[in-house]
Amino acid sequence: MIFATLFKQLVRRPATNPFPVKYMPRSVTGLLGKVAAGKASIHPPIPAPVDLRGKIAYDAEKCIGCQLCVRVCPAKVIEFLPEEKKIRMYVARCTFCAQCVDACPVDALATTPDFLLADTDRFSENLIVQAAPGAAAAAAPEEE
Amino acid sequence: MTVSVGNAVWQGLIILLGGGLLGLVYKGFDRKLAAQMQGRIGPPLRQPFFDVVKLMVKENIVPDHAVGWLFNLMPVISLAAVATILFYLPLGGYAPLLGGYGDLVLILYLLAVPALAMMVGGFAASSPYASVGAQREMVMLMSYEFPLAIALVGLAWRLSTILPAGSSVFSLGVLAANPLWGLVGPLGIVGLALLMLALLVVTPAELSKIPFDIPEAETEIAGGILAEYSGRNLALFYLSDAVKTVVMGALVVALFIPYGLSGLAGLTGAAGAALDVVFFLVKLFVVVFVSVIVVRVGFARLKVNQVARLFWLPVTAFSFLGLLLLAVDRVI
Amino acid sequence: MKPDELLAVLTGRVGSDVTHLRTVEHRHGAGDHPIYDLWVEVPRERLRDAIGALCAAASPQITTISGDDVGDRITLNYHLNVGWGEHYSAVALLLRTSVPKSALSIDTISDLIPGALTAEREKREFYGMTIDGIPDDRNLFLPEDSTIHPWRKDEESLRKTEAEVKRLVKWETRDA
Amino acid sequence: MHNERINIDLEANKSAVAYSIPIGPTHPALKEPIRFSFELDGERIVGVDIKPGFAHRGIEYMGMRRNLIQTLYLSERICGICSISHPLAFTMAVEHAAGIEVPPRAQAIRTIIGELERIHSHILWAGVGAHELGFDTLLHLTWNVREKVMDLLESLTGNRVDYAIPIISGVRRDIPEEKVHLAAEALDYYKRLLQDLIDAFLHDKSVEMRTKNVGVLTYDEAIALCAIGPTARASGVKKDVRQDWPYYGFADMEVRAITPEDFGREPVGDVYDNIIVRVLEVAQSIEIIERCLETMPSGELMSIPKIPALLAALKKAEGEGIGRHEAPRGEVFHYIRLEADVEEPVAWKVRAPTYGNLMAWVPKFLGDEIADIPIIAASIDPCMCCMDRMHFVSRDGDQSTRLKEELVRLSREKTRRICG
Repeated sequence: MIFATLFKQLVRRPATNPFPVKYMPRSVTGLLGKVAAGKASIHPPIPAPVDLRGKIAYDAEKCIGCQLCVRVCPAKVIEFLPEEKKIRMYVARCTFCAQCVDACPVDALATTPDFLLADTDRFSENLIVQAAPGAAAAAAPEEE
Repeated sequence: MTVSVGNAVWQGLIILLGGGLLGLVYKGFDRKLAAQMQGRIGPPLRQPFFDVVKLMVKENIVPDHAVGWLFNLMPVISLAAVATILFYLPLGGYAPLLGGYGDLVLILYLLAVPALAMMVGGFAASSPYASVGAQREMVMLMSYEFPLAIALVGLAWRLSTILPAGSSVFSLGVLAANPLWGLVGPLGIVGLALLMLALLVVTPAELSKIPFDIPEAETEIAGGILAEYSGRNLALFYLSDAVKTVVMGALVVALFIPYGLSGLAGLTGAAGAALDVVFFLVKLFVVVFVSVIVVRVGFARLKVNQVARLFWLPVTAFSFLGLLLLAVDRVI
Repeated sequence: MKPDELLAVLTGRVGSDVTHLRTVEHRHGAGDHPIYDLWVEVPRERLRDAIGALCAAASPQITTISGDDVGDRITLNYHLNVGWGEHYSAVALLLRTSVPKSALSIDTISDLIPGALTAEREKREFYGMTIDGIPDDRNLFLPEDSTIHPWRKDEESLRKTEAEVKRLVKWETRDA
Repeated sequence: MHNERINIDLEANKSAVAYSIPIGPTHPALKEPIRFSFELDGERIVGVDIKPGFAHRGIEYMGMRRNLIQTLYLSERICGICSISHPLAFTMAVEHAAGIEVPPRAQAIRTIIGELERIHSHILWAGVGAHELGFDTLLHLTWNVREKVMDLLESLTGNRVDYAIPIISGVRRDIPEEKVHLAAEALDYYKRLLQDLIDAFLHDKSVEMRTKNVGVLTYDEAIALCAIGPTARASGVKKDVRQDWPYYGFADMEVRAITPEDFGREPVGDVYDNIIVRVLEVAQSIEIIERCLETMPSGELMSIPKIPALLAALKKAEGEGIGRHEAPRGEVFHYIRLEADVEEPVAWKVRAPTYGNLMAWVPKFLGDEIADIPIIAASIDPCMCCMDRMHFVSRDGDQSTRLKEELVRLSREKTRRICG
């Protein structure tokens, strides 16, 4: 009978994961500021399984510029930089199939369990994977 | 009983405000407990207040083809009608404010007004969803009014046979002051229980809650009667629904469980009155919990013909049986 | 039903107009039992006869009709599931017919298999062909007033769309 | 074979109609866009017209402009719920066309993931169905128990949806020994839960009141209109690709099409029968997965393990193939034609289950009431995004841009008006 279940539920913990907070805060940016300053805490997310296909990690040292990943990527995430013979990935478009990881002949690409990627800017630093921060600044078209 | 006009206005305002607040608080409990029973966290208790404020500041849209004045008038009428009932309800040990100016029959009429107002508003919106919703509301009204009337009239009639002739048995104050449970025999108690059951079944229908939410039926007719309402008008309907919850709960409490604790605890004066008010709120909560919250999470929505059949056959039969038992109890 | 029996049913009615393209045998799992595809071709005038023969022999399920623009003709593949109901009993039948673009029309089979209507309406709007005797000739997926035929490889109005898509893809990178 | 209730010519009976009510393209009862126009006589439905196409995305067209590995992931995105069914049918079609063998272990893993998806899809459907009946409690409770299989899929494949497991010539991830116990544990959980599901859906009075003799599709109608999947099986039609045309791991076991008879009920083809079939299929899937896990063959995962080699082999391949898979909603069908020295498929046709069940909706709706519309619409477990795949916004690119600007202008004006 459903009512037995209902009354049991009254005293049980709800199944909802209260991540990041149980209720909408008065000010989201305020809360985030507090969390950054260490004054407030948020509930942690449910731990992800080890081999979750999250954000792709890129080891530019190993990369030989074969463009195999560019060929197999279904979402056209990967841009080939011809001068450096390296790649740049736009994570905002990634579908997390990790086919590029399978295709890479030199293991320059790997999956990480990092999945908290929400951002307001598609081209924010967190959402672009490329050689190294220093190299990125040089390549960024700031003079435009 | 002489009440000065100034006093009456003050008390009236307090009752209106209190009724509205209480309604919203119960709505908050309703959502929270329903969510808990469904394994969710649910909104915070103060969410209904946020909702009303939000709706109040939103734009009030009147559809192009709607009959504007009717469409805008109906939410006001609906809220005014249920708010008026508040003045006829005994709160804890207090007698109703307007106890001397109207009775149970008036309450019965006033209870039908919000449903009628929603119906007229639905037709005035001239949207197919609202029209279907209004038709369904009409069928609902015809179905549950009959057992409701039987239950109320049955109680008053039985009381008239006990109290001295000339007592105003239809006054809710008198009914609440003389609980019938102690005044009738065993058969009468069974009859009373049946009437109470009928009233508890009518309550969710009166409030258009699942399984009787067919006039609004979100997944079928997209909110039905309320489909075209927005902003302030929707807020008024929302408030009138909240107040109606309190009214229906208080009605059941006044008719069937009007007992106070002050006598039992030996408290008098302000402390006793406060205890009675708190106890009244607890009783109200229990009634709303049993007849609205639990029912609404435990059933699927019925269809309009199933609702009509349910109220015309089993519920009416129950209330008739209750009435019959009360009558038999009087004879023996 | 075995593919040979199915072929016999078809040749029984349509005779030598049936071209047996191939019978494909797939072995899955441990490979104890094969499952079959049967590929046959009939001229478009005999299509209704072929479908009628199938209807008389079994209750064929029309899965869909696929089409292929091959230059001056459009190939229509009627995919049928014949002989369903028992373990290993079905054959995936592909009944091929081809229609020249100069006379782009074919007879309806929705009176024989009512479930074919969806697929026929889709072919009608996407290839701009005429289905003779179709009970409902409105557009199904495309907007009511659409006059383009997206699956035609000679559809000029799609070039613009394609250019637009390319432009969007380019715009999406940061340096653009 | 013909039944008088089958009325393809809907225009014909529009004369004696009181009023009509549109449901969709967006409506709370519909989770995806489709438009129904109902002709009503009071609350009774006397006519229905269905207009799909609002979620056309042009997937086949896009697929014909990508190489086969890219298209594989595109096919995965035809539908988020059957996100293994389309890739399975697609890879089968390509493998048949190119003559590539799939190792036995890969076949078993494909079977397991496919059946896990059936469990999650059927539980999801049960929740949606409950919601359409106004029974939100069951929705929340069923979706809560669905998390278990989602978590299992996540830990087996790495993704909660769009698992990206099959690849042409095999599968991409193994189910190692240490993960088998995770699967076994989840299956035990669902075995214990099964009776609760049956109680909550099949023995609940208010669910019975709303679903028995509602949305009836008779046996003859189901055959004539080529209904597939649980929709057909609820009408007593024993049609199931896993039984009729056993592929992959199903080839070695005798899968039977589940009909309401297995629950001791004469098939009527109503919504209640749909629930029976889906609940019993959860049990059937559990059995199949257990069997697969027990008898899992060892060996390699892909017959062509290197991606460059695979791309080269696919480029060389020439031929045609079909792929079929019994998805939770019914049969998924892919047809593909490859040409040598062309990386892209030359022709690709996808047939999703909802497409096959589109016609079956009509007799299900006729004669029932407005209140039954949501549950009947849900009873075939529709998936518009599967069915609609091709869309062209406008004949003229400029026109659509103007339209967008116009909308932006209008909404800005309105904001200004409100803010005063």
